[in-house]
This record gives sequence, C-alpha cells and structure tokens, in this order.
Amino acid sequence: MADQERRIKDAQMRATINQKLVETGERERLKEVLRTKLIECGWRDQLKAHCKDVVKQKGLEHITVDELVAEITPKGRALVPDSVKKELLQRIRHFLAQQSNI
Amino acid sequence: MADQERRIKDAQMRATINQKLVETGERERLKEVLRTKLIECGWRDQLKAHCKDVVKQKGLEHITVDELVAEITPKGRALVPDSVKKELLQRIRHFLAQQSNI
Amino acid sequence: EELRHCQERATEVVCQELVEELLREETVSLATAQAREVLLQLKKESVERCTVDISSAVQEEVVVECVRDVCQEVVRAAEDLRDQRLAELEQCVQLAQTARIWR
Repeated sequence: MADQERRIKDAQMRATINQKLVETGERERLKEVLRTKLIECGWRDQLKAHCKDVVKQKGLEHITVDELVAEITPKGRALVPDSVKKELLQRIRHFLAQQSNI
Repeated sequence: MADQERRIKDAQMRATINQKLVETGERERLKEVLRTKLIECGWRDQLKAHCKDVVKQKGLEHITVDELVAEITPKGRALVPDSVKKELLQRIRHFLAQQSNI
Repeated sequence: EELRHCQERATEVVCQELVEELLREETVSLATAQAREVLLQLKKESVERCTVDISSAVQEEVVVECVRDVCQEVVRAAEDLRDQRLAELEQCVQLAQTARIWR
C-alpha cells in the first residue's frame, strides 16, 4: 500500500517536473546539449562505424532502416559514456534547484 | 464532608496561585526557565531522537502529527528529570513566599 | 497550619500542571518539526527518483533519434554508392555494346 502510494506520488511529481521542463523549453535544450555531447565524445562516429559494419555484413538489400535501428539501438544505449549521463542528471538537478515551486 | 471542603479549598487556592502567577507574568517566566532547563539537560534532544525512531519504525508515510504527539508524550513525561521538577516547585514556593496576600 | 498544607498541595498541582503544559507544547512542537522534516525528506527523495527517471527518458529519446539519424545516413550513403556503381556499370555495358557495333 505504502509502495503504491509512493508510486502515485512519484508519478505526480514526474508529471510536474516534466511540465516544468517542457514549459520552460529546458527539455529541448537538454536534448540539444546531449546530442552535442554525443557527437563530441565520439559516440556518433563509433555508432556510424558499427552501423556500416552491419550493413556490410547483412547486405544493403537484406536490411531495412527499421531493422537496422532495432539492431543498433542497444549498442547505442550501451555506448553512452557515464560522464555524459552524469552531466545530464546534474543539469536536471540544477534546473530543479532553481525552480521555486517544485 | 471535610474531604469535600478540603478539595474546594484546594481548588480555590490553586486558582488564586495561578491567577497570581499569570498576573505577575511569573507563569510565563517559569515556563521559559523550565524550557531552558529541559534543553540544557538534554531532554529535548532525547525526545527528538525518540521522535525520529518512532517515525522510522512506523514508516515515513504513515504517521500524523497527532499520532506522533500521542506516541512520544509518555516518554517525554518520563524523561523530565526530578531535579528539574523540584527546582520548579522551589521557584513557585519562593515566588509565593514573596507574595503578601496569599 | 491547615492553610500552609493547602498552599503546599496547590503549589504541587500548579507545578505539575505547568510541567504538563510545557510538555504538551514541546511535544507538539517537536512532532510538527519532525513531520515537516519527514515530508521534506520524502519530497526530496521523490524529486531525486523522478530526476533519474526523467534523465533516462531524455537520454533514451535522444539516443533513439540519433540512432535513426545515423542509420538513415549510412543506408542513404550505401544506396548512393550502389546507385553510383550501377550507373558506372551501365555506362561500361553501353560502351561495350557501342564498341561491338562499331567493330
């Protein structure tokens, strides 16, 4: 019961924070920062190389973009450096600390 | 009959003493002294720690202020040192001794 | 003597009442402060959990978008290369045919 109550409260809190992020345009800014960081740290290049390998292996005629996306995404997730994840988390914390009504 | 008479006289005396204490501002001064003594002797810290234990035991989500008060009051009562009570009594006696019309 | 006893009994009761009154005030004050502290702590913990969730969601969104971008880019480049090679091959075949005719 306590657990369920906590989940409900968390969901409300998440909605409030998300609304704040969207309203202020911070969510889009965070996404843009993350995109830039992923390029800067070489994530995009690594992923591109892996993508090329898969296309070469499977043959262009035997794979669609959707299949390629499905194949590459787990690697994409795994390749995101911890430092980038931490920075994103820190930026959200910092944003929330500046909000008076959360 | 004599017992009842005594109770009535006691009640009248209590009312007179209380009135005197309130009128002269001594009651508030005594409370302030008592509060200070309870802080000095560690009573407040002990009770605070007990309060935290109760909250931890009962679960953070499921306790109201009233329940908490009911839970910690007996301990609070028991923790008041006899020396502090004695000193308070002594102060009241001293105050009354200085009053001419009691 | 009787009056003295009466005063002494009354004094003890007044003293006890005073202690009880202060006790009540202090316990309410402590409990209120503690409850407020607990609520603040709960909120802090909730905000932290939500922050982690939202951060993961934002990251997932960006990763999925970027992966799709990269895949489309790679497939487009591979298709362009294939088309270019096919065009070159076609040109070669045409040249060969033309050469045969002339011969």
